[in-house]
Amino acid sequence: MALALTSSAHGTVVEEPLAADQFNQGLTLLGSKKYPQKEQAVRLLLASKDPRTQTILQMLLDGQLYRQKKTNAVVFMQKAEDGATHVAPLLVDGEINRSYAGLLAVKKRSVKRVGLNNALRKQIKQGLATLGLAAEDPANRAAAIEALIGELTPETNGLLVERLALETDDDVRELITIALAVDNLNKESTDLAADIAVLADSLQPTARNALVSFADATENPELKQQAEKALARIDQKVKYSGFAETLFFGLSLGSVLVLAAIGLAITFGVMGVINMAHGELIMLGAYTTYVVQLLMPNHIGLSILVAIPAAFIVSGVVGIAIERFVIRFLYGRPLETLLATFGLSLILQQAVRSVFSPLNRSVATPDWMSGSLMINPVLSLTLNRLYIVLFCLIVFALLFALLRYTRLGLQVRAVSQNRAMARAMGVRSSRVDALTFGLGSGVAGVAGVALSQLTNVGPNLGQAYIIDSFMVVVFGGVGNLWGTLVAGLSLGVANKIMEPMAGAVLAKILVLVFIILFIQKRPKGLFPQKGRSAED
Amino acid sequence: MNMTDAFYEYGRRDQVFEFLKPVQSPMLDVAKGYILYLEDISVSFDGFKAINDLNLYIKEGELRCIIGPNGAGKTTMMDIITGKTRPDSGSAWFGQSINLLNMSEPEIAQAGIGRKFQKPTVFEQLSVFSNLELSMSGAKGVFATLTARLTGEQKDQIDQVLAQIGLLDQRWLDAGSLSHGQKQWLEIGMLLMQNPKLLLVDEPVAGMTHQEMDRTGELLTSLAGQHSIVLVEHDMDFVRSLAKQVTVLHQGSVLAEGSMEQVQQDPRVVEVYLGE
Amino acid sequence: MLSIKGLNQFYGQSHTLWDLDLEVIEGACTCLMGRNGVGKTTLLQCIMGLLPVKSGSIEFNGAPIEKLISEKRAPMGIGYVPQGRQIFPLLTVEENLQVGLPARPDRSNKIPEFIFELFPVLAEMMNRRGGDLSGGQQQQLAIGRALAIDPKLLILDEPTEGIQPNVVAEIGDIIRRLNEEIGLTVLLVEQKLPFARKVADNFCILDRGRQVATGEMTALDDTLIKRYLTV
Amino acid sequence: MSVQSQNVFNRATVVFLGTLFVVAVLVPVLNMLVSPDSSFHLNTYTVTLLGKYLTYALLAVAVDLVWGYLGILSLGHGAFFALGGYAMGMYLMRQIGDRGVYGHPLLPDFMVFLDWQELPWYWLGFDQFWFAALMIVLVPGSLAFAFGWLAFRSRVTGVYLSIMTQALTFALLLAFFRNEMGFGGNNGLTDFKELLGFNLQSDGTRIGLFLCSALALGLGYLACRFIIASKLGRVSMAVRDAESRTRFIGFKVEYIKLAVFTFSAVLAGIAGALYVPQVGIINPSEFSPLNSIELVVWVAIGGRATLYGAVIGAILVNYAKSYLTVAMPEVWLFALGALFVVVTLFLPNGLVGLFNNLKRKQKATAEEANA
Amino acid sequence: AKKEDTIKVGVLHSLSGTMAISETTLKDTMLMLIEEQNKKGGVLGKKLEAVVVDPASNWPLFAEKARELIQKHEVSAVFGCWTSVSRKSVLPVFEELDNLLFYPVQYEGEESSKNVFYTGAAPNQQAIPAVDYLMNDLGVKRWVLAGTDYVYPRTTNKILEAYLKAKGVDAKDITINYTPFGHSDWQSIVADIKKFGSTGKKTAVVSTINGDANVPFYKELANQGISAEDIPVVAFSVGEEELSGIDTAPLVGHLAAWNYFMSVEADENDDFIEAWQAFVGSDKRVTNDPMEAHYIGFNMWIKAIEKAGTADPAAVREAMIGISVPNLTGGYSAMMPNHHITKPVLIGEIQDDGQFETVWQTSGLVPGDAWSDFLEGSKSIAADWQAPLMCGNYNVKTAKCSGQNY
Ligand SMILES: Nc1ncnc2c1ncn2[C@@H]1O[C@H](COP(=O)(O)OP(=O)(O)OP(=O)(O)O)[C@@H](O)[C@H]1O
Ligand SMILES: Nc1ncnc2c1ncn2[C@@H]1O[C@H](COP(=O)(O)OP(=O)(O)OP(=O)(O)O)[C@@H](O)[C@H]1O
Ligand SMILES: NC(N)=O
Ligand SMILES: [Mg+2]
Ligand SMILES: [Mg+2]
Repeated sequence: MALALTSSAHGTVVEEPLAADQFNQGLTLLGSKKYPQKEQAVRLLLASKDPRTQTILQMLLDGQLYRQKKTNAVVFMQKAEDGATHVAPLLVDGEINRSYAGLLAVKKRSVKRVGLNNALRKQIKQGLATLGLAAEDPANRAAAIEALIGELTPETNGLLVERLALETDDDVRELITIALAVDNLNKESTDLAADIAVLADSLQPTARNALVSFADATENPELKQQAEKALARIDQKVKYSGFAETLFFGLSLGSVLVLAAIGLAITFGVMGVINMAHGELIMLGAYTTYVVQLLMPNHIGLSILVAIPAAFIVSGVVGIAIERFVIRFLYGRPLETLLATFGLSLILQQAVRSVFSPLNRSVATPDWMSGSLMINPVLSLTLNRLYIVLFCLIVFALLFALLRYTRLGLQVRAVSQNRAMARAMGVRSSRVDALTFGLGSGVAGVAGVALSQLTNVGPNLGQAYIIDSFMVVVFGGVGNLWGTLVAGLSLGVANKIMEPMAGAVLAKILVLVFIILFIQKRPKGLFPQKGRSAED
Repeated sequence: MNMTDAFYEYGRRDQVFEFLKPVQSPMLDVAKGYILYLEDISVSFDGFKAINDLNLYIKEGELRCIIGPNGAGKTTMMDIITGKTRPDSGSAWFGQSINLLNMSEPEIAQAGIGRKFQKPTVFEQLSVFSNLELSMSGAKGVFATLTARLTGEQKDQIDQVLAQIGLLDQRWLDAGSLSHGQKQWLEIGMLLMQNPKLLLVDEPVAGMTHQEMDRTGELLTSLAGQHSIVLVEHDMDFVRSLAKQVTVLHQGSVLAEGSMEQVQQDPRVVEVYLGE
Repeated sequence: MLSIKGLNQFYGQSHTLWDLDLEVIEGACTCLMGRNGVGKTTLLQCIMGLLPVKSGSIEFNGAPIEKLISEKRAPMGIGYVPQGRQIFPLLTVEENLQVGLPARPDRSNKIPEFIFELFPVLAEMMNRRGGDLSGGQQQQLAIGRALAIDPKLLILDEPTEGIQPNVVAEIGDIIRRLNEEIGLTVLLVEQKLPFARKVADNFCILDRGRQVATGEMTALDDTLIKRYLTV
Repeated sequence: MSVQSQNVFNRATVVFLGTLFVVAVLVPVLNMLVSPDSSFHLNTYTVTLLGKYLTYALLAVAVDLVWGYLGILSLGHGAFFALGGYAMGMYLMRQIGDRGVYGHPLLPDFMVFLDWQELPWYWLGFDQFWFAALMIVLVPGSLAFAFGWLAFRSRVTGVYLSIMTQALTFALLLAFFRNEMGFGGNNGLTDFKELLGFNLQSDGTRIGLFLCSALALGLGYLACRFIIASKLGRVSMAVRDAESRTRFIGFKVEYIKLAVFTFSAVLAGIAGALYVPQVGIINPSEFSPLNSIELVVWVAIGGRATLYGAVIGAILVNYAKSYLTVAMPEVWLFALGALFVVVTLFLPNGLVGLFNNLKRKQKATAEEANA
Repeated sequence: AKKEDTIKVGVLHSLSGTMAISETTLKDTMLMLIEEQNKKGGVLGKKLEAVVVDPASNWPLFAEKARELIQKHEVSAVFGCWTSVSRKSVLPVFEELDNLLFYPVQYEGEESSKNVFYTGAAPNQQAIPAVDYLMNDLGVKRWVLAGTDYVYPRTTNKILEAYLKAKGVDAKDITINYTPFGHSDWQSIVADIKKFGSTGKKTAVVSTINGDANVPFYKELANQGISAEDIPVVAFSVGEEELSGIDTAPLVGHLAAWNYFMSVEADENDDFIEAWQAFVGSDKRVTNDPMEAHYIGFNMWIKAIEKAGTADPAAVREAMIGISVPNLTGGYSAMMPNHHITKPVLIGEIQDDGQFETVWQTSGLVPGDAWSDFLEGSKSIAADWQAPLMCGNYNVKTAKCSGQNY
């Protein structure tokens, strides 16, 4: 067994004690600094079949166990209000200490968490998985079985066969069948043709691997052919999944581009302000997410939802301030907005460095956004990306409606086309400007919330997106929201289609070259402003 | 010619390399007496037919007035002649030999078609003088303009035009600070400097007083003969005072043609355009 | 209704309007005349607040407005048809007409029907971009747009420029009708004498930024015309 | 716009060239003849710094030519600068010969290191100065020509053109980062030893480079003046103000733009070539779009469409950077950012505008006093 | 202060621009070390004075600032640089003006300058031991070498590739991937890694991904469901500081190889952490490997000054070799003749509190190798700054010293 090998490689292994002492000895060994001992400890705990084992291993996995450096005793640790560190014994009267009875103040660096390494973690998880075969939630059972596929021992094989008889959930049944089939193939036993047929319908990588090695190894030409046919069939399906995956990657990259650009499509596309501080407004949105999480550390799941309006307001207010104190004086001098906002972007970056430090800030991903939506074993859509695609579409739809169907939208466009005349028609241009700029900035902030889930929240966040944002807006056609959407999504997809062929860098270069050439054909972007006025 | 001569020819100081010379348009050929042929021209924008099977012929030296309701397609027609708009179908020839549809705007301009725009467009940040200087006929290549120096003669010519358009005092003013009417005059001046064979004049007297109108009229009449002129105007007094051949455009094609008197009588023209 | 006293205006260093006085009588149609470049458009832009004035007063219905920001003037009931049309080129005809609606005293957000009666072509072109219209169509749109805010005073800067004769006549009629039927006060800049004579009650002549003559239209005689309107 | 500007040697030009000349004479004198203990002594560090500013100034002049006079807001001029710099860098690399760390007679260190067996074809010839000099002009020039040929012919204008120039420099940035390209990847080219046989670390070479930069700036400035004062200059301004109208009076706008744009790119390339030996490194970050944007900012700070404004802007901003990064290393970006904002808000025509305003006011008061 | 009163120390770390994120901390570290030294009375009876400049992540500016520090401010040594390109940019300046640079970051090697002291790890002090660990202890058979496209990852990967092949790894079991700086969209690459790792052979990622690109990389790994038990990632550029900006939950179990972890149990380390947290006024701030490198470098410099009896760079340079000072992992680090130092190598697994759990460690100190033994071109090159060799680039075969600028 692999585990035994690794542990013995490290030297002295304590003699296996009698079952009664296994639990206690295991617990003691857990406090050791050395990994072979800890592995031994876990093995002992599992072997003891003690009811407390599961809880303790789970706590170990969750990092809730500490050891005192001096005594190597496994203890609880708790931080008091004043920052002082307290410890309590793990077992009180043989029961796991839930009340933290007997807390004792100690020096901060005198306790240390019981460390885990991957081998240990795997060992614990597999142990728990075996315990988890009978778990109540089918998803948990499925996870337990997946952890076992390809690694069946005669013992677990037996467990699975037992389980199959009891199992009611179809997905879990299927998994068990596959696990058993893989095991059979590896052993070259019994009814191989049936096993191959089972695996041919599965997209599990382990199933495919089993088939591959089987096809390589088998001497039976019939079975070999059968296995190869099954493989071809799997590969075909994998290929389609690959297409779908690439498309999804492209759309999700595209929606990030759209989100980053869409605020700019308003401030730059509609108002004509070359806003170099756009990226920093995105950055402020991301930092807002961080602050919101700081303020509600126990509600990370909710924090993102709170952060969206908060970021909109923060970036929007900053945007309005920028408009009121700077941009306002520059209407009619659009190129100079570039200059001033470039200055502002430097100031905002440095301000963030001063306030939040130059280091990146950590923004947590809420549970409901982590993980992925499994379509099949080779195609799963990551949830955070999926939400971001949806989010992008929602933001787009809202903005589009706002500009198209509201009075403010009409006034914004009127002011941007002929400020003096709009004023003469009674449009309060300064209010419209402030609101519009605030809107564009607010949307940038919202984009920041989305980006905080994907990338660094740091002072350089904005700079990474400003170039792309301008590119998307211009490629789509300035002043056309549809253009921004289509441009962003298509650039994303184009990038992702080329990436596997050319590599990430070359793909990006090719996309840029493509844009440059494309603009020759359509000098005003994908969706140009049409009509006479646009001509001269 | 022997080699040395050829070489000498090539290197002459007063000579430029062939490829540096401005592209000469094929000789304007007006042997048949017509300078402009528009045949079966149609153009539409987003499905809206602005010009519809238009046929129009302009004689050399003629002053032709084009009238017609707003939106009849007069300006669009000029756009087609000057290369700004490409028609969907039809042909447009300058003389017998120059196919306008194959040429770019500057080529057309250099071939000898000048235009005054309906909405006066001048180079707002250049002085009135420079506006005229740039419009002046002559070589317009990169190298030619880099080395061009104004001769005394050319300066006189500019002064003369300045006097003609009444902007002598404003010669060093930025054109952008001229009033609307002054810009109209400046555009006319730019047209004069260009000295084209065919002048397309879109509503030159809009925003002018009656007297200025008369002066413009005189100017145009004096130019006719040497030059061919196509004039678009809504001011009937002005058109009448020129007393020339009139074409009425309606919905993108010719509705009536003839002298002003004849056209005035046409009930269709009265209905769609002149009114009672 | 509109009363201007001692108005001075500068473009940078150059003094364009000099101690200018102008009285627009309520319910009447006043025509502002003068050669090219004497400052007519400049004066109208001062009234609309689009240019800053150096000194002098502008009163509308007794209230001083010279210090007011531009966008406050439309809601007071001043409609403006600028020289050069100034259509919003990328808005549709309909949207062009809607822009001013919030300035209407009744706050209605419907374009008044009579505008389409006056200019049927606008109804036809409802969904086209304003900038695509022909020059004359744009001019009609500009007038319609000014009327859409239901003004008490209508200011028109060379409204007939580039408009076909029958529509010019019609515009004349419309101005008269609005003037007579609903008592709309009109301030008009016009170069064409016949038209001016037809629609205006009063005239006011500018020369080099100064007001040089004013009176009833009937008093506009050849000497004045020769002196101030010919070149 | 006045008659003045039609004269190549207008007042501003004379003053500018005069000042440049004085600086060019004074700096070496103060460096070499004045004793190091004197407070008038300029150390070599400052000379090189000044030389660098001058190359930046030339670059700014090139930008001003296309932006101020032709109306093309190029957000990619840094690319031409960098290409000129790379051409020079390649020459300098080849000059290292077998003195590199791996001692390879032909290949630069980074190629040895990446296991390249032979010199890529595009490195051939760069051991000759004349060839490198030609490339310094040709490479940025041809790129500008090719790019302009495409863009101007299809009438890509305004922000579309600006963003395309940005895309161009961005694409080059990514490309030059790639080690496969054979230009040293992120590290770029460095560790130069000599130029035309002169040791790059010697003070004499430094002064020589400074003088070359001054000369290049003077000549570049004059050439731009010559263009601006010619009819071509006025056509450019016409294109800037009303491009399509220019066509209708018979100018082939695309050729005008192409010529001026290409010339400007060549100037930028020369500036880059002079920059590299003075700073001792050329690497892809010179292609960074933000660098190019900053260039435009220099011009705007100084005053657009004046040429000498561009020079003033470039020198001022870069001096401010040099000074502030030492004087207030933690907060200098606030100062620089604020400078940009304040200049835009209060000096619509840049520093030059401020200067002219003051002069005009002075004149006005003088006239009043006379009256 | 008058010149004679103080010994000036240049601090050349970016405080703005892309690298500020990493370098600002090192500037603060230097300020702390200098302050502490001054509390102890300075050195040779003189106080130390820090001259801080901001080269703003701009490589030519690094050279300019280096020159300014040396020529204008007359510093006795400079502590600075992070990226290799910034070091390459300043290198000629230090050699020309014969001053000293202490470079605290792990780097690609292939260099030994008379004027630079390399206190970070050379590849043999980080990469090779990490791969050994993966191969021997975790049984890794398939390798993804993922890096940012610049010289440090390229060199490291080249060395590793040669090393792996020498160990009998098949070429098709190695895949190498380069991405640009700040790469943020890792979807396709992570999907590829997943596929590469799904063949049943144990797979690991050796990451030389730099700086900002790491966060989106790890996030994508987690989201695509790749855990450290499936495909562990061992990184050479992710330390405590970087982790403090990442939501570490999904990273738990991934590895890093360094010469120091904040979690190391040693008294020097406890003192250092305490001093640092007091200095920056926050007990949340972490320490990391380059900080330790500066700690070592600074103490060596002080000791060398004392040994030389002067702060004059040339004299100190000579005194440096052989100096040995305590490092923070409970041992001593010594300056070797090739201007690199001896260090222990530690491998740690990321824990969810952003700290590393040391899971493996070299038994002794590993001396830094300036010229890799696994590269064709540099096998036969040696560096020795002692007489008689006095060369950073000595070809043992041809017995020639090349590429020197002094
Ligand atoms: N680019 C365009 N897009 C859409 N419609 C256009 C465009 N150009 C012209 N049109 C339409 O074509 C018609 C003809 O316009 P044109 O300007 O030629 O009229 P015109 O005869 O010059 O009128 P006017 O006398 O009022 O100047 C108009 O209805 C106009 O709306
Ligand atoms: N922006 C400006 N800057 C400087 N001067 C200007 C500006 N606009 C107009 N002017 C000058 O002010 C004077 C008055 O111009 P204005 O446009 O008011 O004339 P107008 O009476 O309306 O003429 P027209 O009948 O031609 O429209 C003109 O001489 C003009 O040159
Ligand atoms: N040396 C490095 N990590 O660039
Ligand atoms: Mg027309
Ligand atoms: Mg006017």
